[in-house]
Amino acid sequence: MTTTTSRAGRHAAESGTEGGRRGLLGVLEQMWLIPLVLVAWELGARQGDSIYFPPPTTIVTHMYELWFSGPASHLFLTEEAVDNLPPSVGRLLAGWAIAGVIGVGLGIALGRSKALSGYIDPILEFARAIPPPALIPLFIVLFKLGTQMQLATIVYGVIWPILVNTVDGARHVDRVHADTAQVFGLGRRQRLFRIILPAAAPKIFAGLRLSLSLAVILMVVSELVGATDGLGYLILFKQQSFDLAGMWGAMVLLSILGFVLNASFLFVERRVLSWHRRAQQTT
Amino acid sequence: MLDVVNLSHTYGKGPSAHQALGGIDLNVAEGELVCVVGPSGCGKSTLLRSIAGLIKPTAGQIRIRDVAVSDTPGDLAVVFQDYSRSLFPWMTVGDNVALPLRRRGGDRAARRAAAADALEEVGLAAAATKYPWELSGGMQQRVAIARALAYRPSLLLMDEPFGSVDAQTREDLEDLVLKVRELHRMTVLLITHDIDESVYLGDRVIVLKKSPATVVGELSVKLPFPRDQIATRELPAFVHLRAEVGRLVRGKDPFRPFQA
Amino acid sequence: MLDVVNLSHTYGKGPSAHQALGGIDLNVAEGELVCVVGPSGCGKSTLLRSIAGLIKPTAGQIRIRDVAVSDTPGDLAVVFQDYSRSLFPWMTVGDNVALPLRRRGGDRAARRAAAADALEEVGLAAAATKYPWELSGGMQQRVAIARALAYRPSLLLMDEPFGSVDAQTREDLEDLVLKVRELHRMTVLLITHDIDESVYLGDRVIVLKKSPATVVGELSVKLPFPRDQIATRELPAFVHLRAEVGRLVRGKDPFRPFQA
Amino acid sequence: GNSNGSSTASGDGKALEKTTISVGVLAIADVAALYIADQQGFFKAEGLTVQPKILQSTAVTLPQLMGGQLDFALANYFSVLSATENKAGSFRFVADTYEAKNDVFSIMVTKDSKIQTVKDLEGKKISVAAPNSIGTLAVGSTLKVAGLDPNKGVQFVPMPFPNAPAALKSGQVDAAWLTEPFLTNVQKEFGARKIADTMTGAMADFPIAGWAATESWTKKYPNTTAAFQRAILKGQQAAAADRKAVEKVLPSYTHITPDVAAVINLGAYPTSLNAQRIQRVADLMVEYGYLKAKMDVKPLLVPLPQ
Amino acid sequence: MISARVARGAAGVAGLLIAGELAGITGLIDPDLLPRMSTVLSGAVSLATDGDFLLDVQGTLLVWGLGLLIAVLIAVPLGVLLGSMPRTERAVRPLIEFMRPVPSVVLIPLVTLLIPSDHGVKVTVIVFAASWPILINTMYGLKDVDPVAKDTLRSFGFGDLSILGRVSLPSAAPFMLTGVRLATSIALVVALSAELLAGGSDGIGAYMIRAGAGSRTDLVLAATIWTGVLGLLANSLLLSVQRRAFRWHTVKSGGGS
Ligand SMILES: Nc1ncnc2c1ncn2[C@@H]1O[C@H](COP(=O)(O)OP(=O)(O)OP(=O)(O)O)[C@@H](O)[C@H]1O
Ligand SMILES: Nc1ncnc2c1ncn2[C@@H]1O[C@H](COP(=O)(O)OP(=O)(O)OP(=O)(O)O)[C@@H](O)[C@H]1O
Ligand SMILES: [Mg+2]
Ligand SMILES: [Mg+2]
Repeated sequence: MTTTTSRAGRHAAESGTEGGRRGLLGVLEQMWLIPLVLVAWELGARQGDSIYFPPPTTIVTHMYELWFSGPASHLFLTEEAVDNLPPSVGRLLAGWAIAGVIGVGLGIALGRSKALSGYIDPILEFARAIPPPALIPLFIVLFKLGTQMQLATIVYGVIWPILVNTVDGARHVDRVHADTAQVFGLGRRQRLFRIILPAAAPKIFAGLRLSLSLAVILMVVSELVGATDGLGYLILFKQQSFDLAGMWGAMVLLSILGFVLNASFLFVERRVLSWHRRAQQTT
Repeated sequence: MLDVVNLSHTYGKGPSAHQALGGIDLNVAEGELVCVVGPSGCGKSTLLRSIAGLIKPTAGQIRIRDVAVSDTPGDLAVVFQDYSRSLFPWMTVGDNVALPLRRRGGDRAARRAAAADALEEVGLAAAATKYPWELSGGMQQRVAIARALAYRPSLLLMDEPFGSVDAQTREDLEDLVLKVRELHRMTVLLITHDIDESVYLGDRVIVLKKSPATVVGELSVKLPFPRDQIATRELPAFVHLRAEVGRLVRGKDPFRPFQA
Repeated sequence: MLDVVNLSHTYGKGPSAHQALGGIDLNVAEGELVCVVGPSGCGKSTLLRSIAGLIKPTAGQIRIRDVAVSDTPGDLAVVFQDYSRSLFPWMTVGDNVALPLRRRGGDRAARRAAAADALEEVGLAAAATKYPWELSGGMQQRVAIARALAYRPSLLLMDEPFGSVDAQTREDLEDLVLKVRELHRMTVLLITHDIDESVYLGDRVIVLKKSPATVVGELSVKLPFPRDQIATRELPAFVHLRAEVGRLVRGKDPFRPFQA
Repeated sequence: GNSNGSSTASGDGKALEKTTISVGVLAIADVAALYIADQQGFFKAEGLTVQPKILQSTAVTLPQLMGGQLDFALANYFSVLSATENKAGSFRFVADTYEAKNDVFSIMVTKDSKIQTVKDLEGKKISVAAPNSIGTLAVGSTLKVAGLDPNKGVQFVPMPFPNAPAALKSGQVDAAWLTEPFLTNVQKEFGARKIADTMTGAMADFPIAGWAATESWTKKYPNTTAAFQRAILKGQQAAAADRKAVEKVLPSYTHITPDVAAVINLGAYPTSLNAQRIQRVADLMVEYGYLKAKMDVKPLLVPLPQ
Repeated sequence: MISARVARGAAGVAGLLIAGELAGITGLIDPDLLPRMSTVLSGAVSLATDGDFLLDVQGTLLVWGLGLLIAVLIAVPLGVLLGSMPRTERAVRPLIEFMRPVPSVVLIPLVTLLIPSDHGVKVTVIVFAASWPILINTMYGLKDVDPVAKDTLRSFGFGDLSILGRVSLPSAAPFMLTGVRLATSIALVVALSAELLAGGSDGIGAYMIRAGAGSRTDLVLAATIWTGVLGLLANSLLLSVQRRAFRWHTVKSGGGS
């Protein structure tokens, strides 16, 4: 613990980085660990010398050859990349968005209505424990097309953090806030959009952020069965053909994808929740 | 307009239960301003929350315009004792004040104007675009008052609304409440622990005693309107009434918590 | 003991920056009780938070016993204006009061006894096993006071500590503060918006003005000790001092926020 | 039963380095011989205690062999050869266990599908257990016979066998490459139609899978390896000799019901480890581009003890 | 009140089951493809006395419980550390964000190479997957602590560590527990997925492989039902802990009225 630096001092430092003076220094402060880890990995992998754990340089060369050595007209993407990346990312984002809408909507309803949550909670808690792979037979029957089924798998897999956190947030709106809304006779819509949603927003955002990287994972899972393209399919294919550097490449691609998505998400969150952050800093 | 009949409330159940209200009867006529005074923890806020429909009293009845209410009555505004928690930190001060005005109809611009007017009246014209947590305690309290006044409710409940402001501002706010209720014929129930204030503001003062709260006395304040901070307080009638209320508050069993 | 030198603080940066303190100088001698009065939003709480080391002032210095402090000084207790948020809802009232006593050493039983004593002194002996959210606003405020007093700090900072209690309780609490500081030779800085109170309690009254806050005047209160709620307030010197402070507060530019 | 009364001497008197062995199996007919050998006490006679571990696919089998969680595992030739060429481990086959026969791996369509012949499959979606596997090889070879491109002629949809029937029935795939008991089930339950038996022609009597261990394991535990080989061989012989023995053992490790077990088509249980036969797999894989270069399978085999 | 909740829950579940059965009867769901709800249910009932299956359940419970426990032990302290030290958080965040999207199913073969025990592999991937919700919720919970509460302790001269232990942790605890509730089901899901993929000598997933290989979709679904029941039970347990330990949280927010 940094007992020596005063809290006020820390705040000053923080607001400094938040407030525009980013640039090189900020990047340095945030990223210095990455090269360190990469070097350690490279050394470790070279020492271990196992085909299953290739060093990063091998992986990167492989990735370049496989996906990024294409023609300039395709943004240097190869055919394999063009065929597999966009469909995957599209499904991921669509699935996450659908889960977000359903999760927040249902979560608010359950968080605010005791009766509804009484009826539905056990079913949801039950459903939450069922692994998506076990449901694929059901999904195959319910959703005809491949994309539909993959979307269903993603939505089913990522909705829970959003739902559970939203319920938590909506249920625990500060009592005086809720009372204020009630005595001023705010309508349902206003109560929802002006009180409950903003009050629950910090928790909803925690759920959305969890779900975003879960969506990357579920995208892969959904493509392991019945898909003919996508990153997951690619991983399965590489694994099956013992192209391990290729598999690692796909995994690194997943990581980068998840990182970029998370960074964009935090960017949005910082704006939407700026009141929260600032209210927490200044008392 | 407001009738409270034999209202009782007990918090909790079993051995740790605590009876806060023990059969309160009171009524407030249309357009009247009634002040409630009573010792700390006697049950004033509980009474107010019951009238606002925020807690369901364990016994008794609340009638507004002779209709028994169980839920929050319409056309009501409340200034909470916990004013800082009743402002929404995600909205600017202006939005906080304008929010309930939707019920009054009118477009966005009209609502904004009304909110700005109300903020101006409590001396916070410049704070409209700030957030509540950028304000001092007293300023937050004034925002809560501005919100309630801008709403122009027919029934206004205020729970120690001037507890965090300086004497000068307090006087101004008191006069503001008198002015607004005059102008818009509001009915006001105001909780305070300042005996002077209760006499200065009220048409009537109701005194509660503690554990559980019951009404120990009521006084009609027959002081002329408009009231004036200096002139009214100098009236012999005012001084007398103030002493009366003081006696009622101290009561037969002198409230002296410190000599346990 | 406490020296504040040319203290300035500005909230925020850029165009929305707000200068709350504009070069404040004040000092409090060992064992002295100094009251600070000033209009709502002038910067009193900001001053207090700076002294407590909770915000880092943008300029100026704070010295305690001639040592410049940048962090929270040791042996300090604060009663916050936002008392309800400063109590921990997951602890009983007794535990809330006993918690800081850990810093004083002593075993569990001793701490409990000290907490129980302090609660008794503020008239809440029965509330020790309750939770803060089971108490009324005024009771919560008294818990916060009890916590600070039980801690027996050498420097006690109080931000409008009696804002939510009834007149009677307020008087008792005022006397309690006087008694405790006498007994344990505490140095006290007390913020209030009640001019009477500032004169009744203080050895000295410091008056701030607004936007940004600066000291407009200081008055030594040379009233005899022990003070008595009735006798002291009747003294001509008291009445005179009260008027003096009132004049200072209103100042040359009369503070009238409502005539914008 | 796996009695734990392990003796330290094997059948031929040599000391066993390891008496309890963990064996990875798939819940399919291929491994029937292992269960027969176990139930008839062949392992016990060799002083071995076998602990079967159910796996779902070969994807984790080889890592588990390398990681030491498994001593032996059922491994299909296709995967091991592919792994060998990619230097993803060094494995040895210690016994052959399953060989394709007629109507054990077939392409099925629904009753009222428009697809009548293999040629009609062109451009259609066909489910296989995994991409780049024996399934794609078998279907590819069938396509080639019909004059289609073995790799691009159809769209391969990877899907575990248990999921395939539903996908077929609901129209998610146009055809499914299936094995038993799913073959029998889809015919019985919704009258699916067979388009082609994939194990004919070049693929006739095709070697499917054998028992594998890592090279270092076989070197470290030669006597245990030999003991395992002897016991499994007896099991293979029992399975090859009597279909009833297989039928009887199937329900004990899968949920194939006895009545289904009685009617499904079974492959053959070879009783030798013949390099020439297994070389066919390597050669065919080269022909279809699954291996980049010719590969000699002989060094991959641990000859059966004489 | 509890009984009302149970009654509602039972009604909800019954409604779902009836709807499922109706979908089967009316042919809305092709009976060739999916067994009837009643068939699945009777299968589930018979599983309750099936010794083999109970052993499998035991195996799953073992890796699930162990995985969850380790995840809590790792993620809570880490979340607290990162949530209270913004500088460290900023440095470590990229690393964490690169790791979070890695699917545990893809990791299984690699972990298999490193850990020579079947259960060890499963526990490892469970820990990997179940730590994230606890970590993230802990961090967000710590950010949500009332600054006045923290300032109170600070003014009494308590150090950062005490403030963490006496204010930040207690007030973040309810949301951390929500994270644990999320992790509980994720851990179960991953346990099953790992068993389905990596197989093993026991585990509900291994049972599902055997049933699936026998083309017994009804038994696969029956086993699935038991997973759901396990998750439901674990969640109710945690919820009752939450209700008991964090009454202040519920009352303060009016959630309990
Ligand atoms: N966190 C903050 N961010 C921006 N401005 C702030 C913040 N806190 C206080 N201010 C501003 O600083 C000024 C002084 O605030 P402060 O709380 O010190 O006043 P105060 O004298 O305590 O008033 P009161 O008697 O009403 O409590 C006010 O104008 C307020 O708007
Ligand atoms: N949620 C609660 N649970 C249990 N007891 C409560 C609760 N709220 C209030 N009480 C008790 O009820 C009594 C009355 O409380 P109330 O808030 O109505 O007092 P009050 O008159 O408003 O006091 P103050 O002037 O101090 O605000 C108090 O003794 C308090 O302890
Ligand atoms: Mg109150
Ligand atoms: Mg203040």
